[in-house]
Amino acid sequence: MSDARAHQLQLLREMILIRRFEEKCAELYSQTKIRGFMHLYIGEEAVGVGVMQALRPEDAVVSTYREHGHALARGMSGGSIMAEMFGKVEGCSRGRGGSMHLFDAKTRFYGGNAIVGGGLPIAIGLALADKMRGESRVTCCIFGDGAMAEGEFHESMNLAALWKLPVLFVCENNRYAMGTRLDYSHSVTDLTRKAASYDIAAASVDGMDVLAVEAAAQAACEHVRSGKGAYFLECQTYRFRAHSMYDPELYREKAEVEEWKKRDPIPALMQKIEGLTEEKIAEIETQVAEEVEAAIAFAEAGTLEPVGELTRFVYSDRRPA
Amino acid sequence: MSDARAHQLQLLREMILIRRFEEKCAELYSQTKIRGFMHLYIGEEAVGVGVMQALRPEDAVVSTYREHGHALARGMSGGSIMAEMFGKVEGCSRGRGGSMHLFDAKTRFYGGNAIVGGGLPIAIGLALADKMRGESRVTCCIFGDGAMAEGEFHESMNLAALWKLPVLFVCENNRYAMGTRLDYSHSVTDLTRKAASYDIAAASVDGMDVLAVEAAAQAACEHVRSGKGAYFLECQTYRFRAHSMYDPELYREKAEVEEWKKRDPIPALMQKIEGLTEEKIAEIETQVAEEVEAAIAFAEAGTLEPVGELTRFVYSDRRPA
Amino acid sequence: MTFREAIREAMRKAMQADQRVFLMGEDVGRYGGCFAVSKGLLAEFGPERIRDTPLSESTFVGAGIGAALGGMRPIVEIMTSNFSLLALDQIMNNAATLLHMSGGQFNVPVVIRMATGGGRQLAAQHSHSLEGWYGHIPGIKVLAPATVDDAHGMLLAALQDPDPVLIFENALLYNMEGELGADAGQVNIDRAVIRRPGRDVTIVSYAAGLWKCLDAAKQLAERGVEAEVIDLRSLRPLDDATLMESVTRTHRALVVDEGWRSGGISAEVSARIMEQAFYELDGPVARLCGAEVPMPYSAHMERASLPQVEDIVAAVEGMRVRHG
Amino acid sequence: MTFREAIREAMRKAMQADQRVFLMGEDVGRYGGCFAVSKGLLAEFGPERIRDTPLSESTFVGAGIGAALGGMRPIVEIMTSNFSLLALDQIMNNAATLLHMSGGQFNVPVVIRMATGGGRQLAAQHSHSLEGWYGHIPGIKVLAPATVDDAHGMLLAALQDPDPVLIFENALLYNMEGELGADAGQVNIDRAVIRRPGRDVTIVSYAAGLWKCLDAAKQLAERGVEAEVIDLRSLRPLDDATLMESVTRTHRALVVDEGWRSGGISAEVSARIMEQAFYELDGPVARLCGAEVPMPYSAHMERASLPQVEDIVAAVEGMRVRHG
Ligand SMILES: Cc1ncc(C[n+]2csc(CCOP(=O)(O)OP(=O)(O)O)c2C)c(N)n1
Ligand SMILES: Cc1ncc(C[n+]2csc(CCOP(=O)(O)OP(=O)(O)O)c2C)c(N)n1
Ligand SMILES: [Mg+2]
Ligand SMILES: [Mg+2]
Repeated sequence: MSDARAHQLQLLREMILIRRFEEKCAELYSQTKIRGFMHLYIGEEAVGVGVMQALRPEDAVVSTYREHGHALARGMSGGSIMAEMFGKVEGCSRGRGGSMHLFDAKTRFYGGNAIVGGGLPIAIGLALADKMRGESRVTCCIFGDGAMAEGEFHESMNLAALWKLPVLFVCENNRYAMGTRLDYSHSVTDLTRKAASYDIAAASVDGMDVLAVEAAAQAACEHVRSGKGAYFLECQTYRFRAHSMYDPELYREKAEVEEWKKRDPIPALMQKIEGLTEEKIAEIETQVAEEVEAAIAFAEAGTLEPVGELTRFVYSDRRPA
Repeated sequence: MSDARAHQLQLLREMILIRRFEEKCAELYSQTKIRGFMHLYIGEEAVGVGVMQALRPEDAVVSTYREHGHALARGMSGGSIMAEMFGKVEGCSRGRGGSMHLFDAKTRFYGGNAIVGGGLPIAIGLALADKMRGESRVTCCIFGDGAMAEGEFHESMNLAALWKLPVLFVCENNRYAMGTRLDYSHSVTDLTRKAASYDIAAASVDGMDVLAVEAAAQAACEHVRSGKGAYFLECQTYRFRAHSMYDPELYREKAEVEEWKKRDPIPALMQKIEGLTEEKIAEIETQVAEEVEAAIAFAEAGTLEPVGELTRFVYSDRRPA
Repeated sequence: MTFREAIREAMRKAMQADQRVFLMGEDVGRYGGCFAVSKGLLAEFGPERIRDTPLSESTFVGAGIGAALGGMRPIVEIMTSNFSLLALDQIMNNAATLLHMSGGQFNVPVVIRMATGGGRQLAAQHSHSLEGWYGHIPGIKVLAPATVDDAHGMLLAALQDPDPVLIFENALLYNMEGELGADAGQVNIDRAVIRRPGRDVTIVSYAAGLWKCLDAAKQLAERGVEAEVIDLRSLRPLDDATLMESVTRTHRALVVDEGWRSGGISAEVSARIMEQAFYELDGPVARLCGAEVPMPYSAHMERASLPQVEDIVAAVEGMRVRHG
Repeated sequence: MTFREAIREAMRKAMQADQRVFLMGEDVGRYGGCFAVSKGLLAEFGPERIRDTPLSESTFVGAGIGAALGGMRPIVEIMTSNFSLLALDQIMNNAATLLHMSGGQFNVPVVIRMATGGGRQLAAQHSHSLEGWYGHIPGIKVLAPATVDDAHGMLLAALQDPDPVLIFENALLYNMEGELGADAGQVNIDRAVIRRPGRDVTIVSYAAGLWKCLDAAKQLAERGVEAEVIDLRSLRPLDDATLMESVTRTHRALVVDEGWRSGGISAEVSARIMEQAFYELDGPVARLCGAEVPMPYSAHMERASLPQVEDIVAAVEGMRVRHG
């Protein structure tokens, strides 16, 4: 098997993992195992999986509340994510964050941020730290089309450009901010034009094509690592599900959703993988199903954080030496 | 005397009034008659005077803390402004605002806003009110180059464009935000490019040439009044004085200031006015000096707001019917 | 009628009666409102008056202030009180100051509504009860309805107010059912209200916390302690008279607030009782507040972060209130 | 050495000792700092470590948080506390929550300094004392130095702290002269300090207000009233022990705060004394605070808005403190 094909199979596996994982999440939400706000990534898997390929272990990720896919693709364990959503202390945030606040120091996954736009300045700071210390790491900051209307987007883009910071801005343009269609959010809907107004290099890519996203992200990371400053990557995508579990989807036509589903990134990739057999797919599905079940089992078996720890970590346990 | 020439003389008179008024302000500041933060407009008079020509009485102005010139050019009385800076109840804000917070309902002068960028959303709202009621009024929002880095600039431009609001954005690009030079504030220093990224019509004009500013502002207002939406006018100018009365001006070279002083808008206009005699100039200077003296006398004669009124207007005196 | 419907009904009435009234905020229109409060209003009033805004809290709140200056009567909706921090500059530096610093020239009749509070497992960026904290700011009024009647009538009153009014809607109350009289109109927003009379101890609360206090009062009554329960309703200004009158009768007080304790509204209520009714007190005013933590997601930890009925009962018992 | 120089000296020492420390904010470099605190540091440390930022409070504060997460020890300067409202989302929703909501994984060792306070005729958008209000927020520490020693030592201590620390510098103090020992280092930031011992009444204050209290205490002493004056120093956390120990001796307390009264730090101090020392009190804890108004510009009105020495004296006398 060629390396390229093996890699494609790996991408497929990662996308299917996210898909199945989240389908289960939806079920578990109905069963009230998961609570709070939960935002599914289904339909957008190619973006997270494609982008993460371009990152190295030492890079950092700053994500949103729609981050299960990013976390999985970044290599966080499904168990720690599921346990988090179950509110168990074995969760990646000790059960304190839930679906919107996945954190992981090991993979430098800085959340799980639920204030739209609020992660951008954090990413600026992480990149600034790297730049000041001469590290050639990338900070990958992911946000939605809606976030780009917030003032912090403007301020952060300007600062990244002004200080030539090693940030990869990834906009997941899924055409809606909750129920607000792109053209009700932005007077200019070609989002790369916004990047241009800061002299930040930019590209737009088909976010339903994982290979295209990966290639674009690789090129973007190369730009950033070579010291040329920030890069803005728009990934045109679509969410197949509701905004969150509470959304009656009054704002879009079923037909539009169906149209986009035809571009589902998973079958799209399947068609591109040479000689992909039904058996191979079934094998992946089986592995993934096992992994998801294992994650759920891990979460079920998890324990609750002792109530006595409620105030722990409001401040650090101790001051460092 | 031709109408055009009479008008030019009027512009000259207004600019000289601002200049002399503020020179006195500086003196009065040294004498501690005026206190707090005070920001002089000297060098930038052509912008305020030129822009205000294009406004009608029913239009609105939202300005900054560097607004003496705007207020005078808008037709507010020098006495009410000076009394304000003296902290007298006869001042345009009852002595409560001082130099940074001139207000005047009669001329629809909505401050005197001292949070950089904070006036932009207010202007959006005023324009929205007009648009919703079908008024064909313009809201003129004035701010500096530094303000354009704030998030509210981005949000406000987007909203103005999205909702086609009748706002005239006037950027006084005097090349510095306090001590921060334009290219330390913005990754892209051609500020009209920012307007373009919202599809807002824009122009840049020589802010040292009052006739050019006036013409540009007229064209801009025509655009806005004709229902085409917002307009962004950059006026390239320079402040001859320090940022405020506390500024040691460490951040710029004397030579740069001198270079710009050669473009002083007042002599520049004088040279353009046909057959302008020394006598005419002296006449204007005398009139202006009298007006400034009268303003000071008014302020000196003013009284202090009774301390018992301190909490008055925290809330309205009464609820309306 | 639910609390949610009562707010919607008030908006509808206000928009029918006054062309100057309109609603603006994220997803108030096409989405139907993030908590469905404005559902249906777009169809009735159209997109000019039910305005979806881009994500830009500072500017659409500021635009509300500007529109109010321009003669409109905007209702601005912020999805959740945590997000209102993005607009706090506009609220404190503009809305709250303009009338005073313009020497009385420019009043700002804007109404800003937002959801608030914990109890829905939304964690540390969607759950805080910041309403008491907003009560610190002179120049604004801060309302916190607990009943269907108040949800409706306070909004109508706020729209008649010449000054900026913030209304905090505890999201746990949206589904609460209640009666709304056919002739229901605006309510008095100056006064606190005694929701349950009692002679032994005064329990002071508001919004969602009020209902826990009323439950606790029932349990206490079974044990022979008659608690008077006061609903503050307005967190700024506070109605001192009602509070002091009650404490003068009961000689004991407990303040229950889901917000953080330090420097919260509970501190202010306690300090005022100290100042105005010290010699009436038989013991110190007690406070039962939200734990001073970013709100955790997990159900048991969130529950532990908020005052519960049993905590209220225990707190009153801990005060050694003399029985009957 | 002035208060201003002491802060500068602390920044200099910290930057010399630790490569991770840097300063970032509007006009901290080329301009020399809006209040000249950082004057000269650009020449010494260069523009990489003395970073002028564009006007964008939310993002440069957030960048400070991010840089702290990334292993640096940033000092972020906000020109004036009123402007900090633009960054409050980053402060409350990010800096204050990250450690807790990440389950202890990510601490945020950022120091945020800002000027605060009235008394300079800067009017309603530059004069408020918001430090007490910030004390409401769990997850941050809030310091308010009153002395040259504390201006210097608190900053050094804050830079050693693993959690976000906000330091409010009352701008009236910048020119104050004081001694700084050659060996001066970081100071304890956990404790309040008795700045003047006395047996008759406890006056609690901090920062600029402290000096007025000390003046008032002198005048009171001439009239036979020995006031104990406590400098809170840290507004979050509060040092209850020092407060209660004092009140237990004096049986009377007055809190003096230049910030707004309702829901300010004065309310919290009063409420805590109520809770922890009620039975020690001979009379109610009194508060003397800034008037609840947007700060007016004119000198006489601004003066009337702030507690003055004579007001403090009068307040203590109004408490009928028993002499001797
Ligand atoms: C500051 C802020 N305002 C509003 C919200 C509520 N909200 C959550 S997600 C969302 C839409 C964001 O849209 P977009 O950035 O396009 O991301 P998407 O959800 O489409 O992935 C909104 C309005 C929030 N979390 N934070
Ligand atoms: C939000 C905010 N941040 C900082 C300041 C302090 N400040 C006052 S004016 C100014 C510079 C503004 O520059 P610019 O917008 O170019 O206007 P100019 O003063 O040059 O006319 C700064 C930093 C402020 N008033 N408000
Ligand atoms: Mg989107
Ligand atoms: Mg400028």
